[in-house]
Order: sequence, then C-alpha cells, then structure tokens
Amino acid sequence: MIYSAIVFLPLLGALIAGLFGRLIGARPSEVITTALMMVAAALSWFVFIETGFAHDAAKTAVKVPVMRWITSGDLEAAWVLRIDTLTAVMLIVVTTVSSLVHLYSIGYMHEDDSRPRFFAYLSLFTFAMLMLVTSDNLLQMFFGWEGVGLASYLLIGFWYHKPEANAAAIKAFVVNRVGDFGFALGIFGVFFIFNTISLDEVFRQAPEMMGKTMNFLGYDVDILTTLCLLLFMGAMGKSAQFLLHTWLPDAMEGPTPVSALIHAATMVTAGVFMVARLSPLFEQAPVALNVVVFVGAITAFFAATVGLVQNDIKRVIAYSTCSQLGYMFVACGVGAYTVGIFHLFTHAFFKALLFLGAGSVIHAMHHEQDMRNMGGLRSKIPITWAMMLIGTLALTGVGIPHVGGFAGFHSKDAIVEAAYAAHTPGNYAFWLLVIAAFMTSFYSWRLMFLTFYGKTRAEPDTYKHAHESPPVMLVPLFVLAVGAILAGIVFTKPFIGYGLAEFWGTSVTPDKDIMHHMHEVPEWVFWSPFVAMVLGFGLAYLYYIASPDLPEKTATAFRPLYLFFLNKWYFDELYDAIFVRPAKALGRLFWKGGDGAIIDGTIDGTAASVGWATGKIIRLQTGYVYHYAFAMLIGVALFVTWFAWPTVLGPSGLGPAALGPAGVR
Amino acid sequence: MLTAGFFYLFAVLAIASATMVIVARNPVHAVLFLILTFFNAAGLFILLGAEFLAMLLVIVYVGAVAVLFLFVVMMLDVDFAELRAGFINNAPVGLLVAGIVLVELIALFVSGAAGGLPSAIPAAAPGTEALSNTEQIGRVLYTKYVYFFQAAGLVLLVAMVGAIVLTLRHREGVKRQSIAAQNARTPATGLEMVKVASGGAVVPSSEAKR
Amino acid sequence: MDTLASYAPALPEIVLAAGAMLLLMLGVFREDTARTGRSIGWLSIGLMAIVALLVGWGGADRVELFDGAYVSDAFSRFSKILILAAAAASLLLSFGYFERAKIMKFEIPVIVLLSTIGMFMMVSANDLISLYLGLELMSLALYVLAAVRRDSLRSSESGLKYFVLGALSSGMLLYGASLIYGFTGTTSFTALAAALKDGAGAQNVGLIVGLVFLLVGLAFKISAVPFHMWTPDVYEGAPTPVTAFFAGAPKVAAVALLLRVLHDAFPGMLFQWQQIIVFLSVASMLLGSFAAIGQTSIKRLLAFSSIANVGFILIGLAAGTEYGVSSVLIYLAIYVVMTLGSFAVVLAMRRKDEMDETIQSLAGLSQTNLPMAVAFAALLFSMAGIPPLAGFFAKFYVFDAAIKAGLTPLVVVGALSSVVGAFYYLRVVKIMFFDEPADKFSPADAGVRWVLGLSAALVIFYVVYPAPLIDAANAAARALVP
Amino acid sequence: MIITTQPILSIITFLPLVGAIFIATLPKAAANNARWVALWTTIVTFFVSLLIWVNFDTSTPAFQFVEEYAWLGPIKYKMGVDGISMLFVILTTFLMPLCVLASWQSIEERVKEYMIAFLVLETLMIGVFCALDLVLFYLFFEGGLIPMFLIIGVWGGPRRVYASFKFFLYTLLGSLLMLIAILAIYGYAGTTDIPALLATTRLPPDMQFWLWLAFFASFAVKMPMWPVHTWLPDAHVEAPTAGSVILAAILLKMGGYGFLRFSVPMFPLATEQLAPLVFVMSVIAIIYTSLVAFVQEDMKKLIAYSSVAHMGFVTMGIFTVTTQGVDGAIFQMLSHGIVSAALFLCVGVVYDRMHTREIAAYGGLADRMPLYAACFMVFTMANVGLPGTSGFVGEFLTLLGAFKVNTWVAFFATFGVILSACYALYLYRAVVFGKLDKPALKMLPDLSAREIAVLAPLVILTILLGFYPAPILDVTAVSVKNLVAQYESAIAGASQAATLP
Amino acid sequence: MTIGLAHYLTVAACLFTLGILGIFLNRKNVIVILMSVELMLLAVNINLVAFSAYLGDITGQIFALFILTVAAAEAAIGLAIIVVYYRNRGSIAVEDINMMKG
Repeated sequence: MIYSAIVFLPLLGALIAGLFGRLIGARPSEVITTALMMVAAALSWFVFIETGFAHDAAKTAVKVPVMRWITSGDLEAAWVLRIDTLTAVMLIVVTTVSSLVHLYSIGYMHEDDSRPRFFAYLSLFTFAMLMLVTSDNLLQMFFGWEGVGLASYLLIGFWYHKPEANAAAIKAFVVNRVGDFGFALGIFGVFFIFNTISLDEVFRQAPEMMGKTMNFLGYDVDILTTLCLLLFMGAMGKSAQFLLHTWLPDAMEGPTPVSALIHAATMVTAGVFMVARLSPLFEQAPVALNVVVFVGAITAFFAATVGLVQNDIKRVIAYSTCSQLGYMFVACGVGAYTVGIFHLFTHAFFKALLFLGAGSVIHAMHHEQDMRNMGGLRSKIPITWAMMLIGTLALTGVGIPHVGGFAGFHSKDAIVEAAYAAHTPGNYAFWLLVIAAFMTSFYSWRLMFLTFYGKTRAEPDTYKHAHESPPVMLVPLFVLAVGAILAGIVFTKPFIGYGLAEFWGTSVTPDKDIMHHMHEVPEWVFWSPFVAMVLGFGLAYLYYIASPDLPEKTATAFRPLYLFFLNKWYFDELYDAIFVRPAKALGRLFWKGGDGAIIDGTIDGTAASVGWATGKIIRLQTGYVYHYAFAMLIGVALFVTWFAWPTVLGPSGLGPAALGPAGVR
Repeated sequence: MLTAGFFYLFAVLAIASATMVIVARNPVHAVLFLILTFFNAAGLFILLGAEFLAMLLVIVYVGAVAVLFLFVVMMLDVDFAELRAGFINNAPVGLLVAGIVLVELIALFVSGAAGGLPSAIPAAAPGTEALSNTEQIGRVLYTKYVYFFQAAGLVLLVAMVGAIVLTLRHREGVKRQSIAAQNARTPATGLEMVKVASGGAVVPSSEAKR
Repeated sequence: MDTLASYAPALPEIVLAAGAMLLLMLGVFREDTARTGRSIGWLSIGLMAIVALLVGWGGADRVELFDGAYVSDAFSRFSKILILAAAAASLLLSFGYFERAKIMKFEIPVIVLLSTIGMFMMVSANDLISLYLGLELMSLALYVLAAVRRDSLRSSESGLKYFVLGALSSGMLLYGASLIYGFTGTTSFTALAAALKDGAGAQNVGLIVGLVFLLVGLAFKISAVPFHMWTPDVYEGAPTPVTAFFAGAPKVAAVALLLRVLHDAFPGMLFQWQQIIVFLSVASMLLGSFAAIGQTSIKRLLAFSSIANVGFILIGLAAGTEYGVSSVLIYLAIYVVMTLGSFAVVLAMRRKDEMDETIQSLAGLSQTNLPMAVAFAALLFSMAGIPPLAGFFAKFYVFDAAIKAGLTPLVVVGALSSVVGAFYYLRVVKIMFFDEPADKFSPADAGVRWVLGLSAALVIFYVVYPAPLIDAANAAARALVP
Repeated sequence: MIITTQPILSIITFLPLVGAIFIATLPKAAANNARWVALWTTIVTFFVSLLIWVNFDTSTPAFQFVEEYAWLGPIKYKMGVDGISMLFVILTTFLMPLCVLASWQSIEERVKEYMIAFLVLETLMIGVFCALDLVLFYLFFEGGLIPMFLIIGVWGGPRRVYASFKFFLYTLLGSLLMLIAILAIYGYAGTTDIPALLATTRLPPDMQFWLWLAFFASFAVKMPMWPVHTWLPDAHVEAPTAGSVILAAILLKMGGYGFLRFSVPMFPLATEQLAPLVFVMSVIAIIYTSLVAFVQEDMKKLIAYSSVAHMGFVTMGIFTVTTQGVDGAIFQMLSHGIVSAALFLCVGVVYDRMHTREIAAYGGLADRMPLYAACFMVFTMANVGLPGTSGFVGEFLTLLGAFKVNTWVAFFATFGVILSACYALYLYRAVVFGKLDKPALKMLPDLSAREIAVLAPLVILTILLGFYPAPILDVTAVSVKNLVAQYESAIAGASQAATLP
Repeated sequence: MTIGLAHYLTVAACLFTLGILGIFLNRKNVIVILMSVELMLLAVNINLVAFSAYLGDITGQIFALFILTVAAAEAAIGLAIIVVYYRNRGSIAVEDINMMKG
C-alpha cells in the first residue's frame, strides 16, 4: 500500500493538475501536486529506513503486483512494484529532490501562465521515474525509461514559443531514442535467450549463459556481452554518455527546476541505476564492464574539458553533470556498483542544489544565464551564494582523506580509488578521473568566481534589481544543502563501507574484490583527487580573481583548443553532417526520387503507355471498309496458316511442330 | 479428256472474268464480267452433273441479280470518269496475304492432307440412281428440307420489307394513283357546281380562296 | 406421318413468324403514322411475351424436328428467353427515339420480329444449313435496321459498312461450311459429332481450315477481334435503339450459336477450336479495353466495351466444359442486362430534341439527375466487374470455368485487361460524379426509365438471390454438353 | 449464449445498409436528417456489435457466431468470427460513429449521398472481417472500392481524380490476382469454405507458392507495403477527413487481416519460403517511408507515410509467425486503427478551420487550442510508440517476434523507433509548438464539443490499451496460438516429408 | 488426266480469294464490293456442288440452292442500302465511307 502510494500519488497529482488544472486554477494545482509529492517523499524515507536498515537476513525484494500488462505467449510483463534497497535509495532520491523542486517551482515559475501544466509534467515525470526504479521486469523499466523521456521532452519544450526549446526537446527525445534502440534490442535479446524478461528469472539464469554464444547480425557473439552492451546503450542515451551526450546541454533550455530534477538529480542517473540493477547480468559479462568503464572515463574527461570554457551558467553545470555521470559509470564498470549508486545519491543532492542555486541566480538576474554578464552578486544574493558555495564544495569533493568532508568527497574519491583498484590498462580510468577532478574543481570555482565575485559585468539596471529569492525557493536550497553536507558522512558506511552487504542485501551484486581492494590502494591515490581539487581551485583563483586577463590570453594562445572545447568538440556539427542532413537528403531522395520518379513514374509511365497504345489502336480504326476487311483477312490468314503451316511445308518442320495430342503431325 | 478440256475452259474463263470484275474501271463492265463468270460457273456445274443448279444460276443470277446490279449502277448515275479503279499503295501487302491464304488452301487440297473421312455418311443420298438431278432435288426440297424452305421464304420477306423500308419514298408533290380513292369517287366529290358571275372568270372555289 | 402436334416444340418460331406477318399486314392496311408504328410496336412486345410463355412452356427434354435440322432443348430455351427479353427491351427503348426522329414506322418492329426468328433459328440450329439461314435472316434484318434512319448519313453509312463486312463474313462462314460438309459428308451437327468423335477430325487439315472459316464467320457476328472492326462504327452510326438491339439479342444468338456449333458439332475438335477461341478472347479483351479508353462518344465506348465483354465470354467458351457453357450463359444474361441499361442511359442523354452522345455531356449528372447517375454508375461498376454487382459474378464464373479447365494464363490476361477496362468505366463515373454539372437532360421516356431502373436493380440485387439464373444456366449447359 | 442462435453477425453487417436505404428514401433537402440517421445507425450498430464481444468465448480458436445459408451453389453465405477477426469488427463499428461526427460540418454538399456511401462502406468492411467464405470475403473486400472511390472522388481535394483512380486501379489489380488465386483454390479443394480450407486442405508446395504471391499482390497493395504504397499518400491527402480515417484505420487492416487469415495458415510452406521477401519489404518500408515522412510538407501526407511505416511492423510481425509477432501485428493494427484515425481527425480539426494541410501554414496552435494540443500530443506519442500508449505494445511485440526469427530484421526495424520520433515530433512541433505569429491562426477556436466527443474516446482508448492491453491480447491469444501451432506443424510435416525417401 | 475434286476446289479457292481481294482492294465503287461478295458465294457454291457430286450426296446442292436464294436477298438489301447511302452522300466511292472512325 505504501509502495503503491509512493508511486501513484505523483500520478494522481499529475492527473489532477493536467486534467483539471485550468478548472481549479494554478495555485491549487501547485499545492496539490507538491503536497502529494511531499507525502510520497516522506513515505519513501520511511520505506528507505525500513528496507535499508532492517535487520533481516534474507532481505529479498518485496513485490507489489498492480495489474497485468502485456501477455503474449511466453511473454509475461505485468505492472509490479519491486522494492529492495536499491529501489529504496532511488525512491528517496527521486521523491526528495522532486518534492523540493516542486516547492521551489512554486516560486520560480510564479510568473508563468501554464503552471498547472508545468506541475502536471513534473509529477508525471516523477511517476515515470518511480515506475522505472520500481520495475520488476525489463519492460516496465523500459516504460519508465521512455516515460521519463517523454516528461523530459515536455519539460524541455515547456516554453514552446522558443524555437531553441523545441529543438532541444526533440533532440533530447530522439537521442534518447537512439539509446533506447539499443535498450529495446537488448530486451528482445534477453527474451530470446532467457524466454522471460522478469529480472529475477533472468538473474537466475544468467550464470548458465556465461560464455555461450548466439547469432546476432550474422556473427556468433557472446550472449551476455552482447546483451549487456545493448542494454548499456540505453543507459548511455539516458545518462548522456559520450557520443550520446549531446542532448543534455541543450536540455538546459527548459526551466531551471527541470534541469535540477531531471537533468541532474534523477533521470540522467537512470542509466547508472540500470547498470546497478542489472549487476548480476553485467557481472557475468566482463567485456561489457570494460566498455562501461571506458565510456564512463571518457565521458568524465570529455565533459569536463567542455565545461571549462562554457559561459552559460546552466551549461557549465550540465557538463559537470555529464562528467559526474561518467564517474558513476566508471564505478559501476569496475564492479563497485554501490559506489556508483552512492555517488548518484550524493550527486543528486549537491547537483540539484547547484542547479536550483543557479536558478535562483537566474531568477535574480531576470533570466540572464550568461556568466559573462554577471559577477559581484555575492552581496546581492548572499543566501544563494552560500548555498552555491556548499554545492561547489560538495561537487569538487572538498574533504580531508581519512577524515571526512562534503558529500562529493566521500563518493567521488571512492570512485577514484575504485578506478585505481581495478587496474585498467595503464590505469587510464584512474588518471582520466583525476584529471577530470582537477578540471571539475577549476570550472566549478570559475563559475563561483565569475558569478559572485569581482566587479559586476551585468547591465546596471539588472544588477540593481537583482534580489534574493523568496523563501519558497530558498527552503529547498537549505534542505539540499544539508544533504550536500551530510549525505557523505552519514551514509558512507552503509553504502560503501563495511555495512554494505547488510544494507544492500541482494539488490546489487558488487564485485567483492573491488570493494575490498579499493580500501587498500596506495596512500597517494587517496590524496590524488584532493590534490587535483586544490590545484583546480588555485588555478581558478589565479585566472578569475588574481589576474582576470589570463583567461583571454590563454584562449588566444590555445585558440584551436579553446574553440574545440567551446564548440563541444564539434559533436553537434558532426552529427548534423552525418545523421541529420543525410537523413533529410535521403528522405527527400526517396520521396522525390523513389516514390515520385521511380514508383509513380513507373505507374504513370504504364498509364501513359496505355494511353499510347490506345492511340495506336484507335488509329487502326480508320473508318475505311477496306481496312476492316483487310483486318479480317489477316485474321483468317493467321488462323489458316497456324493450322495449315505444318501441312504446307511438309515434314521439314518449319511450322509449329506439334499442335497437340492429335495435332497436325 | 473432253471433260478436262471443258473444265479448263470454264475454269480459266471463270477466274479470268472474276479477275476482271474486280479490276474493271467501269462498273458496267464489271457487272458484265460477273455475268460471264456466272455462265462459266454454270458450265462447271453441268460438268459436275448439277444441271438444276446450273440453270438456276443462269436464271436467278444472270437474269435477276446481275441485272439488278446493272440497274442500280445505271440508276445511281455515277460519274464514271471519277471512278478510276485505283489500287492502293499497300496493295502488295494485301495481295501477299491473300496469296498466302490461297497457296495454303490449294496446297491443302492438292496435297491430299485434307482427305475425306471414311466415316462420312452420305445421309441425304437420293433414293435411286435413276433419278435426274432436278428430280432428286425436287423430292427432298419440300419434304425433308421444308424447314429451310420456309426459312428461305422469311429471308426473302425480310429482303423485301427491308428494301421497301429503305428505299420507298413518299415524295411530297408527286401525284400518285389511289385506286381506292378513285373507286370511292362520287359525283358529289367529283363535281363542283359553280355559279359564274356574269362577266367574271370561271374559277373553282377552292382556287379562288387563295 | 408426323402429326401436327409433333411440331409443337417449334411453336414459338411458328407463332413468331405468323405473328410477324400478321402485324405486317395490319400495318400495311393501317394509316402509315407514328401511332400505327407505336401500336404495332406494343403488339410486337406482346407477341414476344406470348412467345416467351410458349418457350417457357416447352418441355424439359431435347426434341429434334424437321429431320434433325431443328432442336429444342433447355439450352435453346434459355437463349431464346434471353433473346426475347433483349429484343423486347430494345423495342421498349425505341419508341420515343423513333417518334422524335420521325421514323416511327410499323415495319421496324416487324423487322425486329423477323430477325428474332432468325436468332431463334440460330440457337435451335442443328444443321449447318439452318445455321446459315438463321444467321442470314437475322443479319439481313440487322443491316436494314442499321440503315433505317435513311435520311441520316451516319445511319446509312453504318448500314453499308455492316452490310459489306457482314456479307464478307458470311461468305467466309459459308466457305468453311462447304469445306466441313465436303470433308465429312454431312451438315447435321449430330452426324458431325458422331463422325468427329475421338479426335477423328484432328488429322484432317481441310476440316480444320473449314472450322477456322466457320468460326471466323461467327466471330464476326459476336465482334471478336480481329473481326470486330465494324462494331464501333455501326454502333455509333445506327440509331441508338437499334444499337441497343445490336448489342443485346444478336450477340446472345451468335454466342449461343457458337456454343451450339462447338459443343454439339465439334466436341471432338476441342483442342483445335480452343486455340482459336483463346486467341480471339485475348485479342478481344485487350483491344476492347485499350481502345475504349480513347473514346469520347459513349456509344463507341460501349461498342468497345462490348468487344471486351465478348473477350470475357470467350474465356468461358474456351474452357470447353459444361461449366464453361453455363458460365458463358450466366455472363450473357448479365451482360445483356448491363448493356440494355447502359443504352437506356444513352437514350436518356437528350437535351430538348438533341441527342448528345459525348461522354462529356454526362458531366455532373449526379447533381442534376442522381437516380440516373447512380443507376448508370452501378451498371458501369458492374461492367468493370466490381463486386457485389452482377458483373462480378459474370466474370467470376467464366474465370472459374477457365481455371478449372487449366487455362490460368488466359484468366490472368483477363484480369489484367479488366483493370484496364475498369479505368474507362471509372472515367465515366468520374465525369458523372466528380465533374461540374452540365445542363440538365430532358426527362427521359417512360420506357427508357423502366429499362434503366430494372436493369440497375437486377445488377445491384443479383447478389441477393442468384440461384435462379445459375440453375437455369446449369440446366441449359447440361443440355448442351452431355 | 442465446445470442449465438441468432444471425448476429449478419445483423451487424447489414444494419448500416438498412440505414443507408433509409437515408436514400429521405427527401433531398434533409441533409441534417441524413446526418442524424447515419449517426444513430452507426451507434446502434456499435452497441449491437458489443454483444459479440461480450459473448465471445476466448477459450477456443474456433469460429463463433457462425451462420450459413445457401447462396451460390457450392459457395455458401457463411459468416463467423474468431479471435483474429472479432476485434476488427468492433474497431470498425467503433470508428464509424466518430467518422460520421467528424463529417458533421466539414461535409456540406451532397450530405445524403455521403452518408449513404459511408454506411455502405461500413457494411462492406464489417463483411470482410466476418466472411467465412473466400468468395464472400472477396465480395466484401472488393466492394469497398466503390464507396471509397466515390468518397475520395466526390468529396475529396483538388487532385481527387488522380488519387481516386490510383487508389481504385492499384487495389483492383492486386485483388484480381487474388481472385484468380481464390478460384485456383476453389478448383483444387472444391470448396471455398474458409474453416474447411483451414482445417483440412493441404495445398501442394508449388501451388502454394503461386497462390501466396497472388494473395500477396492483393494484400500488399492494400496494406500497403513498399513499393506499392504510393497510392496511399495521394488517397489520404485528397480524401475528406473521415475518408482518410476509414482508409487508414480499417481498409489498410484488411491487408493484414488477409495475411493472417489466408496467407499464413493456408500457404505455410510458401510463407516460410517467402517470409524473407516480406521482411525485406517491411524493413525497407519502415526505414524508407519514415525518412520520406520526415521531409513531408503536408500533414496528411506525413501521417500517411507514417502509416506505411507502421504497417511495415505489422507485416513483419505476421510473417515471423511467432506468438509475439502475430499478437503484436494484430495489436498494432488495432492500435494503428485508433491512432491513425485520431491523427487524421486531428488534421481534420485544423483543416476545417484553416482549409490547408500545409505544415508551414501552422505553428503555435498550443496557444489558442490547448485541448487540441493535448489530444494531438497523446496521439503523436502513440504514433511514436511510447510505452503506455497503445502504439507501443504492437510495435514492441512485433519486434520481439522478429528478433526471434531474424536479428537483422529486428535490428533494422528498430531503427523505425528512432525515425518515428523524428517525423512525429517534427510535425507536432511545427504545428502545435512555436510562436503563434501567423495572423490567420490568431482567432482559432479550440475543440468544439462535437470534436471533443470524437477525440475523447480515442484518447481514452489509446492510453487505456497502452496500460492494459489484456482485453485485446486475451481475445486473440487462443486463435494466435492455434495459428502458430498449425503453421509450425505444417512446416514440420513438410520437412519430415522431405527427409523421407 | 482426270479432273478430280481438287481441281474444283482450287478453282473455288481462286474465286474466293478474288472475292476477298475485290472487297479490300477496291477503293472506288461499293457496288463492285457487292459483286465480289457474289464471287465468294459462287466459289462456295462450286465447292458445295463439287463435294455433293463427289460424295454422291444431294445435301450440298440443296445447300447451294439456299445460298443462291439468300444471295439474291442479300443483293437486294445491299443495293437498297447503297441507294440510301447514295442519296445521303451523293457518292458511292468506298473512300468516302469514313464518317465514323476512331
């Protein structure tokens, strides 16, 4: 009942706000949805504690059947809520951040006309996300997967007047679909191999399939590797990993609370959740795991490089998110799923905090997002500044090794350690992550400095009117700040520490060795992210406080590199050139050429030739009796010849030799 | 041998005059050649022992049909100068096709590929050999073949009615004799008493009204 | 000795002939006015009705009369009823037209009656001579009818063309008959069938050539390609009611005669004549369908359509089976209904006293005269063979018969040409329904309306109760093919 | 089950015809009466048809509600439904009232004739799905051409003549080949009784091959499959809204139904042999037409092309002959029946207001027409195949089935999932989103009550079936299982026979 | 040298072919066409009589008899039509008979 309530209360809210929003007005819609979300959040915390900290030896997942869904032959996909620790963690992340974002939005969106719609979308998203994390089979997960995609699409395009928003929404949906393409194929494959898509059953059979091969696209491939890679493709799309990341920065066209909820805290982490959820499967597919590490590390590095030079305050955070997701995947890829989830958990708090803070800044600046037009805002919006500072500290992982620190410190450093412990070739994962940590620190502080410090570069008028946000927006910030500060300290032990086995139960299957080894890495490894963080901070200070003309000089000195980063490694241009444009050209070709010229051309040509033949035949009908008589004669001659030919020519046989059974010789 | 001689005479003449029928420029000549053809065909019939048909051909065809042709040719008063019998450009093609058919037919008959069937039953064989050809025909025409005879009558009826329907014209302004009207004449209708005014002309009242 | 009663099976012909002559006399002694013409016309229709009753009355068995020259059986009765219906309907269509054309002569119904006798002789023929005489009796009357509008150049031209080519064709038919007679020694169908059974004639090329010529003569009458060339011109030139008559009754008679000859006299040469029929069929379907597309005159369109229809009829004939015969008869019956209905439409295409026979004059008919448009559309779709209209069943049966006889390629050609055919029927529907309306037609005559309404109803509702026609056709076919 | 003794299927089939005849007797001016009569006829028909759903026995693959009367000698008038066909009947009767409503105001000329044409069409469509005799089936199948031809031609757009002719002749050509095949079956088996043919007749392999092709010619055109699909966009663009709805929702399904009813069970060996051909054509259809849809400038054309793509999933699913594939194909057809109908209705809504279907003429409708935007969004998402809409279930199941049979096919077909998002969202964005800056659009009213009445049931069904497809899948389950089992045993039997000396 | 059936058939075939040729080679005068038809019928009659003689069967001659009758009727109708045509057109040239075509 509680479980159902958690999942369906948001849906209820969405329906109320969506269907009757215009009827009951904006404020009631806001209140209802937010209240329902908060109830769900409270229940989630209750469930979390009950599930995660229950002293139950078996600790199997609780399943709540809801309804039948698709039944076809052996395929049984039902709506079932599956509650275990992993789910519970996700529940609290989702509901907490969501309810805070709801609350925050009441303030942030107060000028908008379509608030009921907005809150309906938010609640709808939450519902879909909850369905995703509570799924008991791959299909329900896919439902949630696409459902959050829909909500994301709707929310990015919420301001549908803006062409950029529309474009970004479609981009988000389509790129996610590309990922889902793999996910779907993965599901087909799973059903093909296991004849079921129920998670438990798949996990049970997975070990039997290890090392076996199947035919896929004409190749004999390792079953589990293939399946995991296909499924991981979905995760890449949803979590904006390298190659499929392009939608995430654009998604910032949506309202900022959306960015906080969907594109930082929850939806984008679905990929990580999926890999963790399917850990029993991935554990049997080491090759696939290596790919996960590789992709994660590349993403962490790549997104950080781009983040270095962005000017839009939200885009910086977006790339940061992208980068942090890479961290999580590295953790999962090396087998430290719980570490990945832990980072997901902490990241949700501080990233949401950063986004909401950024939102507060934007709100204060009357929807100005370019950091080049900010600066010196610390005095204007001190609370926001403080919150952002906490977020930055958490993100950059400020803390003292072996002692403790902000949330990010506990989770991110653990990932770096795990990456080292995994001993990837040349320790590339480790090094990339450390470099990324350095860059993270740099761009985070760059953001802080550009926004809050120095002399303002804003329009004087805007600057003058910049004001602190109302309490309804600040309260969520406080709550999140608490999370950003404390989440690490409080939850390290159960999540990744010695209490992990008891805490997680059977919900994830971490690689035992890696959890062990990551605590036994050399001491310098423990310190490396700390050093990177400090260096990043120092460099940022140098560039943006000490000598503000350095960035310009550096950019000029390394212009190609700068442009390369600024243009996000030219991915959008690249995709436009190799996918979008050819697709349109091909479409046009098929339309005008294929359908128009060839197919219809053939048809019209046939019709025309019929007309031509008709003309010829009509011309035969000259009206002259002698022609008619001649035609008859030809007919007669034809028939007579047909039958008499063999006789006339004799047995020499020039004619039709045999006319039939009793034919004319 | 004599038969053969007459056969060839009749045959050659028939074919030659038939050819003239279709190539003659003057339709009157054509009709005359047609008559000649019929005569020769009648000769062939006699050679075959079908004297009744031979006579019939001469009487019906030469006497009636051919003369009818001649009559129409004359009646239509066609300007013969215009009627140059022109063969057409693609006549060779026509001749070729017709020639092929002819060659095939002749080859067929001559080669014997077209043999009679042994099972053929001369069902209508005349009763006795002694009967003359005409008598043979006379015996069956109104008995066995009465159906055909009646049908032929209907055909002629159709021809008659048809010809009348098509060509009979009641021209306005042409006086024609009406026996019934003549017989029905009475003094009352035939005579008109006219009072002649003194000094006036004698004009019938019917005309005076004009 | 034959008793008079033994001639009872021939009573329909006798009554028809006597009646025709009676009416002729009646006409001659009455004043030569349109009224006389009309009353003779009605009397002719009445006579046909009586004859139809007599035909229907006849026993079920096969009876031969006049030394086997005449045969009356279920097949001939089926065909005769059909002929009578077609002829009577054409007469019904003709009154208004002829009156307006001022040629409402009493001879016309009489000539129709006489030609009907000819058709009766054809379908009852059991001898080459009765075949020929019946054919000529019919044809001569038709030549006259074609030219009957004698002040019209078109009418007389069509009569002339029909006559010249008809004479040529009967010459060929006769040549074939003479060869057949010569190589078998008999003209009786019964004797021919006996002589030729078991493929005895297959070796005799002379006989085959004779058969070819005979078939050519008959192919002309049913206007099968390449002996069809007269059809469009004659259809166009002849007065429309006459054309309606041409398209109906004589075609039935000629097809029935063809069936009779091939199945009664030449069952043993199936293999030979099948080749000819298949060729004729293919050529007719294709040429008819293609040529019809380019027409602007509705009458010419219907002429080519009838050529194409003959092609389809020949599919059933080519099957050479009992089923094939029955399919042909069904086709014929439905075809007659469709054709008469279509010509009723043509006769209704009149503005003031001006006939307008261009297809374009039908433009927007659905908006000026919906019932007529719907009726004609039903007929057109039916001719295109679209179910559930009767025309579909016509095609269905001939196709089925041919497939059962192993002639699938022929059926494929048939299917393709019916697509082409559908195109020109659709074009007419398009003009009636999609185009902007032209001027209204003058109100049609009662006779025209009745024929059109009845034929449309038959075409539409045939699907509901098809059994009577099927049963009758099956019985007729059984009589023909033992 | 008292209902089974009555000729319920005939009643459903011919009820609309009765309504049509009634309308025909109305006086000429009674346009409004004609509308009401048509509406009530279709509604009554729908409710009567619900009886068969209620009384349907889902536990047997046999035909139910069977009626049989003498008709054409050995060819009987035989009607009946099984799990495969029953739902199509319901779909038809369900959509018809909506079509009548959708035409309420958009058709102003010759209303009487229009309604008659629609009701006749309904009779013929229901007949197709109920007929249990090949000839009867053909009768209904082909008869639908006439009213549809008139609907497109009389009430259609500027190029209606071209479109209607193309539609008619294309379809006719295909179905005539099928007719020949039907005759061949009749000749071989001596019966045209479908249940008897399904149960007993085993056609020789080479004959199956040709018959399969002939049937395929007809159904592929009707579906339509690439490359014989080009009549569809033209027909859709020119047809009036309700015409498009019927065309997309029902007429196209006849092709798929035909495959299921005839091609697969009657010619299993040929099906196995030629399935790769279908797969190739389906995959091409999915990708090719999706790309084409992407660059369309006319709303209806875009949706028409997307229909072709969606039908590609159907053909692919059917010819996998797996439970999931076939289930999915049926579901996809029904869902597409609802969704494409709804999309065309959505186009109709704005067309009625603006009289243009050019995508570029719109933009920013969400401002003026939020309700419309919401409905359109639901259908767009269903078109995209979003889980939770009816569009997903079918697509997913067909792909699942395809993966079992051929991974290449599944791989390429899955691209359709990406592409459908592209064109559908492009359309939605161009029409509904964006700035409302075109002056003509500024005064547009939102959905009227009538339009809501039309769209609401479709919205509800789209979502309901997305979350709870069981009502449909349960009905089809046994029949599909039976179909697949029979097919597999036929294939096994043939391969066994081949291995025997 | 005996004269056999084949001889007569050959003559008839020649006449028949000439008849056909006359119909479609003649361009100027319709009456000649009628005459050509008569030639064809004559050929048929020769055939029939010859067969009749060789088969010893009178039927052929009866057939020929009826053909003669019908031919006469045919000629009458034909000439009547020609007359009618001439009245309308003022010409009987075959080339002029082409009002209707296509």
